[in-house]
Amino acid sequence: MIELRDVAFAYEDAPAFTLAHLDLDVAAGTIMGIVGASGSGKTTLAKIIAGFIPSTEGGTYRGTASVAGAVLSEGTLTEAVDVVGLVTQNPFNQISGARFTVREELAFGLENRSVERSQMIERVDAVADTLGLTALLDRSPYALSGGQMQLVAIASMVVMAPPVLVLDEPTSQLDPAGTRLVYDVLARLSEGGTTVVIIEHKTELLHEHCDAISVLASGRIVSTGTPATVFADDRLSTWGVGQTRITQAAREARARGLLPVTALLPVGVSDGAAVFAENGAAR
Amino acid sequence: MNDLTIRIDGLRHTYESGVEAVAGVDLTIAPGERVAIVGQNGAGKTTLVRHLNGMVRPTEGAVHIGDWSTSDKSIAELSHRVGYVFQNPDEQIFARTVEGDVGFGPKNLGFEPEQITESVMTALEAVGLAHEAQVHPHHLSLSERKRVAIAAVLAMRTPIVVLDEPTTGQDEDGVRLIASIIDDLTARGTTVVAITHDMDFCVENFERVVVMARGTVRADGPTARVFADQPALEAAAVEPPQLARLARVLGWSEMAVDPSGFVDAYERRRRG
Amino acid sequence: MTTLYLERASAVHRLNPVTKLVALLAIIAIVFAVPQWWIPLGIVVLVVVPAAVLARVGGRLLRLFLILLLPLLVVLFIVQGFFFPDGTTVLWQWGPARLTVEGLVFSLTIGSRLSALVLGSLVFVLTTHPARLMTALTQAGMSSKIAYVISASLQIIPAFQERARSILLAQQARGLEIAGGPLRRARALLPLIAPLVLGMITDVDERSTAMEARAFGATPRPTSLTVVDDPLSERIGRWLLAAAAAAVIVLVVVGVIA
Amino acid sequence: MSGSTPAVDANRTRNRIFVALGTLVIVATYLYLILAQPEELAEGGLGTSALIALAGYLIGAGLIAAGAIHRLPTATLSLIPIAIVLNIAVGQLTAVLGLPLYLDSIGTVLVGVLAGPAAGAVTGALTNVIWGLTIGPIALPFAVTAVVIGVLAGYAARWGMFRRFYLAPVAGFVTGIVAALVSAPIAAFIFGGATGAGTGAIVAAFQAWGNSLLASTTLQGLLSDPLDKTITFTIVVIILFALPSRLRGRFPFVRQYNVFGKVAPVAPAEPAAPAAPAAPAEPEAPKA
Repeated sequence: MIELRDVAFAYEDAPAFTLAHLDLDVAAGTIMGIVGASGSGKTTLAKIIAGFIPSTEGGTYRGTASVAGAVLSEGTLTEAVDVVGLVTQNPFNQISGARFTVREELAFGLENRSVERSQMIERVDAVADTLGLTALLDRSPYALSGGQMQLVAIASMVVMAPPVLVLDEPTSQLDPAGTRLVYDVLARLSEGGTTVVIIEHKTELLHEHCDAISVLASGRIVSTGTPATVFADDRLSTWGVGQTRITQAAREARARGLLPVTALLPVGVSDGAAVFAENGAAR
Repeated sequence: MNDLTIRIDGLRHTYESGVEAVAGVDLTIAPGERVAIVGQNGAGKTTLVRHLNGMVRPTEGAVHIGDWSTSDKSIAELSHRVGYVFQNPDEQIFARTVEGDVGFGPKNLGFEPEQITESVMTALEAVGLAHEAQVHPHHLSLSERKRVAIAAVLAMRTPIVVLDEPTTGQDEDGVRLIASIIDDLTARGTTVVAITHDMDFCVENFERVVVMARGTVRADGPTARVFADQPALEAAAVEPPQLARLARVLGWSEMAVDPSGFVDAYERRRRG
Repeated sequence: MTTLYLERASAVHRLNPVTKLVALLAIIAIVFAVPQWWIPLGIVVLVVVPAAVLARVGGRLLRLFLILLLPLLVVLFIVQGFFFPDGTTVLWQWGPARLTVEGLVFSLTIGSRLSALVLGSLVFVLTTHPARLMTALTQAGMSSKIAYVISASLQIIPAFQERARSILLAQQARGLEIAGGPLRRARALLPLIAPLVLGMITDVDERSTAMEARAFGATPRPTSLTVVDDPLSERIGRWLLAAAAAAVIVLVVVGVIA
Repeated sequence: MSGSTPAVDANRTRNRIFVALGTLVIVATYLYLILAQPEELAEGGLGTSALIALAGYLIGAGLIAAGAIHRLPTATLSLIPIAIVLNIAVGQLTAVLGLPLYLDSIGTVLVGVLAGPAAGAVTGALTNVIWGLTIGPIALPFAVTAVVIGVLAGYAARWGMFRRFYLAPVAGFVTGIVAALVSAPIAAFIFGGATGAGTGAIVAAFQAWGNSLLASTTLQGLLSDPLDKTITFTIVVIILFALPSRLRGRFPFVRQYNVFGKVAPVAPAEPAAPAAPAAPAEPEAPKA
């Protein structure tokens, strides 16, 4: 679905390339997690996949990024936006301000795509329902808390039902309950065929929900694979990516001879429980 | 060690909108203690800690910082005793250089010029930005600007430091750096109060945890004990740290604070 | 929301905003075309005030009149009543101040026109929710870009105030003393304004990305979730109002009304 | 900036005509009012000058704003609301503090300098609309002045007046003179010289010295506007010089006309050849 081939980008007047020699493949209908230290180029990558670079950003761009077979840099931004939805970092900046209620805010993108009114009402109600926003529909979007705004920002993109959805740290302002809600929605979208790319620091959640993980370090993809392999990689810390506490514990247990070296390092609670229980931790 | 005890007595705060954000809190924090405050969005955490330097005033009850009541001191006066790091660094950064911005607080507190230079450089070294002292703060990334904001408070050398969500937006190295800053503060005898959603960070860096829900304290005590109190955590919708959840699934009664502690417990169990 | 709009259930509120706007423009055109001072005053008394009462915003209109308009009218009568350059019929004189008949008539003309202009606009603003106004104007063909700028400005005001408050707190927490003499307060200005402007400009990039991600400006003819009713009677009414205003102007220009 | 709006180009000619026509209407209105006015006033009434001042200026400002807004990319559009709020916030603060200035066009000038005359014009016009919706419609007739200030700020930036710290106040002074001339007929024929207590007193004094109404409001404007705009432009140049250069450079207008002086372009170092593909450290395993 998403194909990046030898992509490189340097911002105007920047002394170095932010991204270089970048290859990335995301299969249709899967959830891909992108991890990496701050400054590794994650946000730039998100903008390339969504078609905003090079079209709205001056600088040096090379390589080809294609989504659903179309090369983004050859089409207009409008064409790209029809295929890829982008949720940016700060929820406050994603409220358009063009509309006075959450309901209209959610419909804003649909209006710009000339969707028929009856269909709009239906889609707005549905997305509000899945993200638990129904009670807020008649409130002003600016009267919401940071967490609620973040849910509205995500909903305003989900309602447009793009075939590809890119989210840049979508849960930074959410508490655990809100975060779970977002991941549930993403899982459901992916079941329905949407391709999801998510940039996130929360290793445990990515492990639980993603089909694949790519690690970005200094503007390059240094590792791609299933969450279980990537998050158990020895080099994770050198890339500035956090291991879960369970992985750390298992690693230590292994070093102390308490777990067999052949056992795969666990990342989350359920695989952790399986590994430790199998080796005699129960009771 | 400083000698300023934080005393919160029967505190209530109702906003003009009618929302009662803090609904009766009693809390004493001893000098040099490090306390994490956790809870869902909207539990009243920020409103509570904003009382500590007078940004929010009690509707009912009182907050004392040592012998001062926060009700009759200005925020600027209280800033001699309480430093406060905001969630959003862009709400305070204004100077054209990182150094100038970090020096703003010490200057306001009346430090001598050489004292300012010294405390600014020490603070910048602590947050790993000494080499960026002459850079425009807006040429830095958001996570670096957040560290500038932390340095700006460190440079004030207040006996009490409040941190509102210090780890959001920080990567692995950033979180580790913040943990080491908290260690330095404790070594200096500073009282540290932090709000956090990151339970792993909380459990590894704070000896005491206060769990809040709906403006009240639902649990308060040593970290390991609080995170073993399943009913209180559930009532406050707080998700325990990962190792605590694992221990629970495995049916353990005790709780390990960090991976080594967990492996120790695992070893004991394996031996029988 | 920080506009003057007052939520009420009234026939004036229910009118299509475009109709109210056309009526307002017609009134303004008429009062500024006719030379007689009593015509604008008549329109205020017979049209504007009754509309305000009907819309149940009369009390607020009175208050705004006292705050906004009355001081201007007082200044107007002093300046032009006593210092009108072309005044010849002097009623009373004291030093350079000469109360003249011409000056009074001039003040009355300007004052009554100004009253019609300001009070008419106020009734329009008091009874028209900006969201509904923007929807109706976009429906009538106004660029959605103009609608965006107006709506966003109105909504950013509270967010801006909120941010200004946070910045004030953040700098006070760093020991900034804001009480005191004017010099001290002037010095406090930079740490307060700089983060405000800087932050807002930094946000622009992400804000426009978010707008374009939702296809803003992709089509000149977007649809609308909300629709403002525009019955035939109002459409006819608008044409009649426009025709009436045009007729009055023509009559003034050809000299029938003088 | 973005290639997302092909529909705009189709209306390019129409927009140009709007702007040109708007400018023409404003200039014609001003000239007519200066040349034709005195004799009419002598007849004792106001004649049609008030209607012409109001209609000519409003239609002119509206045409320019409508023609200009279509040329603006989304990035500029999302800057304008912030500038409008800045205008209103500082303007109100100045009024509350009772300073003898307006300082209500800081945002308009800021946008003009960063994004050009068209953006400045739109900011100015819509500021007065917002002002009307929030504080009261008194300022609405002065929309044309705000448009002129925004346009002139844009051209001042284009002609290099913001490359040196000391040139900006000069540009502000000149802008103030033009603003005073343009707004004088509104102050005279619509407000009768009574736009405020302080300004009213000054107008009265000029009239007592034997000046006509229009001459008096013009002189009053020349007393306050150039000073006000000099200060405004100075504040704006201080703000802009405090901005990091990278942020200023984000605006295409700034780059195109070297608004803040020439910046040597930097070419990024070529990226090195890709490292050998990293082999997975752990055996492949199904997702937990």
